[in-house]
Amino acid sequence: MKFLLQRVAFYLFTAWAALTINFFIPRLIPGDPVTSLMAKYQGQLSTEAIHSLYVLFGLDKHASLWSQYVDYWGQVFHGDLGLSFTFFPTPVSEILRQSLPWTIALVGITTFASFMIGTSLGVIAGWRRGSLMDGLLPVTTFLSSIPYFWLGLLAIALLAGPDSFFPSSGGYEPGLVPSWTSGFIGSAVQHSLLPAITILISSVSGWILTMRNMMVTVASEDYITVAHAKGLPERRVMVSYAARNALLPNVSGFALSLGFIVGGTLLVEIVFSYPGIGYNLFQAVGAKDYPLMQGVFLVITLSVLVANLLADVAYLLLDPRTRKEG
Amino acid sequence: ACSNGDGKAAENGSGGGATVLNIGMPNGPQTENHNPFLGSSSGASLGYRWMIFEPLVMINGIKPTEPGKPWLATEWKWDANYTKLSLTIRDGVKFSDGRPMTADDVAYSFQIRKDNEGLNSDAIPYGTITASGNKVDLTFTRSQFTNQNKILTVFVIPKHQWSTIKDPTQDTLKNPIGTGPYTVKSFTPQTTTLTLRDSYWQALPKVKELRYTSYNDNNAQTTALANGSSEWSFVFVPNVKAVYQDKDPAHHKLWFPANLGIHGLWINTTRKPFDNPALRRAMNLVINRDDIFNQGEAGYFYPKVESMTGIPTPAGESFIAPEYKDLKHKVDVDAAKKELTDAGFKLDGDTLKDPTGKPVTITLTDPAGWSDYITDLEIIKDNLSTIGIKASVDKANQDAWFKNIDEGNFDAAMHWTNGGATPYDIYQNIMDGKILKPVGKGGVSGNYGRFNSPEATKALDQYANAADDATRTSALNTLQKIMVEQMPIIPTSASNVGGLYSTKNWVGWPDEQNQYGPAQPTQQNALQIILNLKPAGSQ
Amino acid sequence: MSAPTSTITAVTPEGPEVEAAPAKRRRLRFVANPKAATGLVVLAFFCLIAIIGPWIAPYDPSARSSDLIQAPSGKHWFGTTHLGQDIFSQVLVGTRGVMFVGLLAGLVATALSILIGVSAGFLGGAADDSLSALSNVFLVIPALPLIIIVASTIPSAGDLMVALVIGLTSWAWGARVLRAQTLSLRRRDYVEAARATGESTWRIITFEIMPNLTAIIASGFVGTVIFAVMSEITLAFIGISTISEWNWGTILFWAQSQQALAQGAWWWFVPAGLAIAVLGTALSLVNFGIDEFVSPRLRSSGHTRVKTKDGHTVRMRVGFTPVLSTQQPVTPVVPRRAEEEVA
Amino acid sequence: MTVTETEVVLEAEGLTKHFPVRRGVRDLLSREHKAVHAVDDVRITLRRGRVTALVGESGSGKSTVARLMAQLYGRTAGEIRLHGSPVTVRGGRKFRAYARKVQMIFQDPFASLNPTHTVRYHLTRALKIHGRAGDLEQNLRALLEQVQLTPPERYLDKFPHELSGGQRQRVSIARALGADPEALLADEPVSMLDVSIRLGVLNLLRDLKERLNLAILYITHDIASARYFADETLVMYAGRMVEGGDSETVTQHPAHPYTRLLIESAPDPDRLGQLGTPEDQAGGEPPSLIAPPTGCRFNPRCVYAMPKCSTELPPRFELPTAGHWAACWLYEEEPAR
Amino acid sequence: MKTPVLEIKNFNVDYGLGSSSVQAVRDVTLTLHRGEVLGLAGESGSGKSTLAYGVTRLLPPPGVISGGSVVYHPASGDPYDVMALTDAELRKFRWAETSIVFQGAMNSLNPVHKVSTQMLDVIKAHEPGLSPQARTARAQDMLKLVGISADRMDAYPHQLSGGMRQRVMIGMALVLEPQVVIMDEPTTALDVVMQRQILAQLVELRERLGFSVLFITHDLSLLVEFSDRIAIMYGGRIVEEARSADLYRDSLHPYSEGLLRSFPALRGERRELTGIPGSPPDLRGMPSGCSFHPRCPHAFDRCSVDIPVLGIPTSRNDPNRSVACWLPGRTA
Ligand SMILES: Nc1ncnc2c1ncn2[C@@H]1O[C@H](COP(=O)(O)OP(=O)(O)OP(=O)(O)O)[C@@H](O)[C@H]1O
Ligand SMILES: Nc1ncnc2c1ncn2[C@@H]1O[C@H](COP(=O)(O)OP(=O)(O)OP(=O)(O)O)[C@@H](O)[C@H]1O
Ligand SMILES: [Mg+2]
Ligand SMILES: [Mg+2]
Ligand code: NI
Repeated sequence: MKFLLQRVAFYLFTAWAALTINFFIPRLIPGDPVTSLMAKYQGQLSTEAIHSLYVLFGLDKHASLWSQYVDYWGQVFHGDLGLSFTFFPTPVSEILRQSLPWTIALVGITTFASFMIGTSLGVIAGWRRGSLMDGLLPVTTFLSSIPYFWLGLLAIALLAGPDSFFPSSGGYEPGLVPSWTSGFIGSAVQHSLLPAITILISSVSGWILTMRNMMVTVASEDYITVAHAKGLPERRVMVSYAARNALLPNVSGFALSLGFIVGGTLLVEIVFSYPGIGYNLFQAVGAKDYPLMQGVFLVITLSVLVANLLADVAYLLLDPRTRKEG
Repeated sequence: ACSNGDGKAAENGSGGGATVLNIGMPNGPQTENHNPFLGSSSGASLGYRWMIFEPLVMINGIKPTEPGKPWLATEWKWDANYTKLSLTIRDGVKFSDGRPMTADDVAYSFQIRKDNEGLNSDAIPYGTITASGNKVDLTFTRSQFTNQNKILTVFVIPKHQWSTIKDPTQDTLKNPIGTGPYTVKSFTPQTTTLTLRDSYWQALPKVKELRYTSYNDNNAQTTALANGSSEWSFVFVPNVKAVYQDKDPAHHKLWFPANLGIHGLWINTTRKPFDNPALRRAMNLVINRDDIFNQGEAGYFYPKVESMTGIPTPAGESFIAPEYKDLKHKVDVDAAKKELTDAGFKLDGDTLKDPTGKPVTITLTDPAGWSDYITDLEIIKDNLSTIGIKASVDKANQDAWFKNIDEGNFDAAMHWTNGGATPYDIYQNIMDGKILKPVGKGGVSGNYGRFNSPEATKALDQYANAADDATRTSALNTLQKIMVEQMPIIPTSASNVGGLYSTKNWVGWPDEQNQYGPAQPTQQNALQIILNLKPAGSQ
Repeated sequence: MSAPTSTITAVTPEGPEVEAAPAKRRRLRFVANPKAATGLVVLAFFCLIAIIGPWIAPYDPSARSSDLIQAPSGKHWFGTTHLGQDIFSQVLVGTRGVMFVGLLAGLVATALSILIGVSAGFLGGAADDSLSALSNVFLVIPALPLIIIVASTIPSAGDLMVALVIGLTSWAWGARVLRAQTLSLRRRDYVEAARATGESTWRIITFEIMPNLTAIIASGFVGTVIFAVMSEITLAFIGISTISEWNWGTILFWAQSQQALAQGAWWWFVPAGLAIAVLGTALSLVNFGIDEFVSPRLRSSGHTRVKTKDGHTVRMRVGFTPVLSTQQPVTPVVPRRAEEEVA
Repeated sequence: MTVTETEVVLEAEGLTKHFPVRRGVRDLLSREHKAVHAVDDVRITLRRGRVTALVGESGSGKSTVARLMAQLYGRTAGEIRLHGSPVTVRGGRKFRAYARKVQMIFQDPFASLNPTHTVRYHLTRALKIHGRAGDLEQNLRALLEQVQLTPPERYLDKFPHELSGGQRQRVSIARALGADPEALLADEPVSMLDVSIRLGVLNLLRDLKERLNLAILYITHDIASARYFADETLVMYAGRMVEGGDSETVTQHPAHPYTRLLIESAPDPDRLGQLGTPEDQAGGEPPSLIAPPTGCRFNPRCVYAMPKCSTELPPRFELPTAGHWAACWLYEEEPAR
Repeated sequence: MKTPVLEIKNFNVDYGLGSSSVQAVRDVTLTLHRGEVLGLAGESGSGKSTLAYGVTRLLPPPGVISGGSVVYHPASGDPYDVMALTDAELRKFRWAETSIVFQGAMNSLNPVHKVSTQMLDVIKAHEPGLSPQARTARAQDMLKLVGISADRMDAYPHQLSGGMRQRVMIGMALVLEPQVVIMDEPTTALDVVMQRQILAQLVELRERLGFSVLFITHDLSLLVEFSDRIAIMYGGRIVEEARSADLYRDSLHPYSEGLLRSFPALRGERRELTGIPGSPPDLRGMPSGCSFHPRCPHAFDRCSVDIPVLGIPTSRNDPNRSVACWLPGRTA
């Protein structure tokens, strides 16, 4: 209980800090959305349009930073993230609502799968030291050292194409309207395969490695020897005694990695033209779209915090020692 | 050559049966926003706003001097000094909700721009707006000669819908109502589908459905074009021949004509020794526009500027002064050297020394991500070394670069100019003394090179406010003379209004032979093109 | 705040086992670790290229030539770009930027993590609380988006700037690990003993605690270098940081913006990517080496298979000790009640 | 044996240490301050040339007493007097001056030497800090010889892990001696050592006490070793002193029920094969120090407990043998008897 | 009549292989009889734990059993060699026939599972036929026997005190009523009061259940009091074996003698403590001959040449004792 309260205090603080950083960073960025827009249209937008854009975006009014900050908090509490500039006047919240499911579906599921697969392989590698699994480690390390985007582009060049099963871009067939129909879901799954495999390949080795190391560490604990001494079936010793304990430290690592769902795989979304939130951030940064940038950052931070909270709860459930009432 | 296993285009069937046109833009996921006024709307970004909202007059973007084609206005008349416009509105035009379009709607379309600064993107100084019968009369506080096309191409919106909208600048117009032949059928962030109306004031186009797909980036768009899932787009494709055309030489076409806007190397004319026009002229003489066109612009994207006056051709052909008709850019190192020696520069081995004896060096900057400009700069850097100028290419942060350009803190940079119906926009953007600000002060919206020429300013003023064509012509000739002799910027390429398209399913696209409009899907002329398309097999 | 035990258990020196060998041998043993040795050799190779790359590059990496988009040949080992630039030279020259940013960012982040982590762990109390909160915040804020945003705010993001940005935003993990470790070291008897002897606080930190953190610091450093290299390349690739100076990310940026793969110019795209992967692998190997050095249990080297006398191979595993000589494996031993002594 | 009075070097009076328990957010609302009552009202006198043993089960607060006396912990209450004058130091030069007089040897010789430094470093620092570097090499040798690590050259440049447990403990002792202290606080100096090595270290300490006339506080949980090694023995239970006196008397004629239990429980080879619960064996476990029992802290486990025991704190009662005392109500009338 | 239950013969254990290996247990022959407590003493590193783990084949990786046999005599059926068992047989043998109690109970109990789970685990693995209720009842009975009330069944290890945990371990070791219980320093982490409580309980349980105990400790005084017979290990070998009383009163090996003289006695007159000079041997560089000779006050030439064999001392002619020492009257 006390543990949880401490965590909650930590979350509140972090949320505050992140939101504050979130507020200030875009404001420190030189340049503004209008010039970025000019750049985008390189000449197809005449200089006369600049003024009308400033007016349109409401950038012609100047408020003090402090009052902006106060307003910002007011907005945050109302769930109002402002209007995006890139997609003016679409509310940021709508853009996020539109892209978030894609990211969560693709990267979330992949990260989870990567964690599960990596952890399982790590359990085996750590349990059977020197086995084939263990010998594959350097290979997976090499794979994980390849930058995501490079792997992704290579995958597109080699695997995707007009005659291939793998589409090279997008989240679903153009022309389909998102709905819960088998056609759409099938298309979405098909489009997510290549990016998912890319993420999987480059992230799974990390999990294998940490889990293997934890397994090795745990395997030399006395209670493992005792479990063997008890004559328990090997599987039970491996799963319920060794893996169960080795998993604990990885839970928080997993939570942290959820933070990278949005951040770390932004490139995959860019490379595969995936309509997710990472791509939004990329766009927002390019277009100096502060409201969108803030919104994405907010979502990222909050999701990391939520993931952490979940991990804490999971930890609490998995590790009875933390449950101890102070 | 027509192997296309992809399901997307296949549903079009081959020959005769095509009903769908797939249009693509590399603009990333869109949000549902059909507000035609906002450049940020998906309608504008993908270009389908022109399928819904129609202009009063259709003006050919690559031939701005040709008289426009009557569209929603059947007649239009300017007074002599272009401060007054009378429009006659077409009868029998119906909005997609069935209500007829009236002069009231047209007046309202102007009024809404007048009332909302944010929507008046061309900053037109509207005076009075009156509607009576099928006539609409407009007055302006200044001469609108240079803006005439902008005013005539204003699109018309239904008053009955827009008058109920609280803030037209902040409405995403989920249900757009226009006079165009298409209405929005469905929207997804990736794809917007438009479907044909059952009635239209002209003959209905053959294309039953338009699918506008937004790809995340140029690569994705290019891939889609190459494999045929995208049939029309406007995108930069490096090595376009290998990557796009060769994939289906019979059908993969592109046409990128110039319009009246240019790209060039802007030079800070306040910095020594670049304040010396002779040096700028010499630089101009060594720049290899072929390399820029072929290597930097993939051989098609921004067409070469041929005329020394900087006026792109053929769009601006008619404006070029007689004495400059044949004055074309070409690389001539010897002439450049002569120009320099005449001006007191000395070529000392590999190094050019200015009259004071200092070596001439120059930093060429552009934002890091703009790979075509950067490529251009690399080429220019190379070219300049032939006359001993030591150039270096600085790839800057985009925001910092903007600020520096705006405040005049740069040696030279690739940048564009405004474009418009006449070369006036180009020249005004380059040399207008009215927007001149000292180095270090920003907000200039043009004349980044701080070119100070009262003569040019005067000529610009004359051109914009003249009451007769003769004055205009002479003013424009003066401007051309200044351009050729002083070279405030070194033009390299023309702006483009082009497109890549596939003739596999649809034919009737504009091209070199049939220049009825620019081939860019996001231009107003796109509607004209759609109206002109026929299924490929039908020929 | 309970720090995650993962890294801590993984790196906690296992007292007697580490202490079992003399210090000099210990250092050698690190190098003798095959993983670490491989990693170090590759790393040294890259460092060498970083130093001499610009001199041995056959061409000026920016110089144009008439060989546009040429496939690898004797003249251009890695082919050429759309401007006829030599990609091999670009890779060679680009190594310096990559190594510079990686190492500098690693240094900055490591220095910060030491400063913050060790102080937090050693000082305890309010200082600890606020410093840990700070590093937790930095830990929770995803680094890459932060770096992208920060990098795009900086007017002239040269290599130095990029290195600083990456360094300044990626110290948190190291700080957290160091804090946890310092916390455990602070309670060690030898630290108390040094205090009882009369050592001053700064001496305790620098001479008693820090030397015992070297392995963790080194491992954190290597980890940050990997991260920094990846981030730098990513930034260059998406065109946010400068591309004035050649590095592998810049090459990839050009390759991508010219759609090298679509053009079939794989040689433009592949070498830089492979170089990154190899460098990353080398750094990871060094890190494994450190991990195994610190926590010998992780060492998978040595004999994991044993040959018994009758020719079988038996795998060493926990819980089932191999028996090398099985005398009469099948026949049960005859009870020897006869022999039993009468007492 | 009689307790001969020699000069008092270090004494502690009313020494108390409460470790605050980290308070949860919820506890902020309650006004009560929770704390571990690790040491309460302890009186210890260390005399020149004498060894005072402090025995007690694990967690009874022995180490805390040592650390308090070495001024490594701030104390909650009480007074520490060095040569009769009260001292309180927290770091800085004053702490060094104090450390010069009072040195501590840590329980675990494997943990109390920094694995990254050589013996030379450890000893040099000790000498330098206390300004005794002088002829460094000479002094280093002298130190090592004092702890019988001879020849000194063989050990000077060794790392701790290259030494055996006994040798390490000797280096720790040498380091403590480097300050040339008057009082040595030895916190279980041999508990981590092997049986065969223990004796050597203890004999060394005894030898040093005699040669250098040191005052030594010998902390242990092995009451038998206190009998052999210490002149005086104090017994601690749950943070409080329960009995004290001449070692032989305390071990042979324990007065406090807890001391008796302790002695009964100690393995005794002479009780061959009759292992079983001593008849007056008290059950139960040591009390929580956060909420220690009122009155005598041993009362919940004590077979002789009287109602008074759980309400009133027993003072020290003098016992017939000189210098022997016990804090137990059983001995209230003892003097009268 | 003493019948053997576990016969260890010529047992050898190596750590590592090839040149870098160390031989931690050398040629140990030892017999545990039914119902007795056999003490195994010796200083740290002498190989006591290695022997205990080796007998059950639980040595952690670099350890290999390089020779010898461990013959187990089940209550009914033919004796068999534990070293020759297959994995499955070994699993069956473990705990049901021979269980182990380790030094640190906290580390022996899986921190994430309830005490009951860990207890039921064993029963389930070895007696799968038993109904869940019967299992629980069995576990509860056993815990009651070691003085843990049934309501603590569902506690997690960290919720129990050190003594309770150790008792849980002992209870768990006995739950299948094995013939042999090996205890490796089961009480060193506890203080003397708790130690005595637990040992007393163990004695009581042994009387009731009749198992044999191999009790390992370095505390000789404890062993003398607690066990029936004592074996002393030094440098990986057994150097002396005798009944407790005999060993205490009349030890034959100089090392045993030294050990006994290292413990201060709490009661009785103050004995002189001489201890053992020198330091324990390094397994990598074992002295030749009798490995104790460098520290032995009585060593003579032969000691540094020949390895003495464990045998019945000639001077005592007591078949219940054996010693490995070249001194006159000892090894033949
Ligand atoms: N820094 C501390 N913070 C909180 N509690 C402490 C601290 N140090 C010791 N304690 C508590 O004070 C009590 C006494 O501890 P101390 O270490 O003095 O016992 P000890 O008698 O030396 O035990 P041992 O024989 O195991 O060394 C214990 O309950 C311990 O948990
Ligand atoms: N994994 C290992 N690798 C090499 N040598 C080892 C290993 N484990 C133990 N040894 C060595 O084997 C010898 C016997 O160790 P063991 O643990 O059996 O001793 P012990 O008698 O149980 O000591 P203690 O009383 O300290 O528990 C020791 O010298 C030890 O150094
Ligand atoms: Mg202690
Ligand atoms: Mg042991
Ligand atoms: Ni915590």
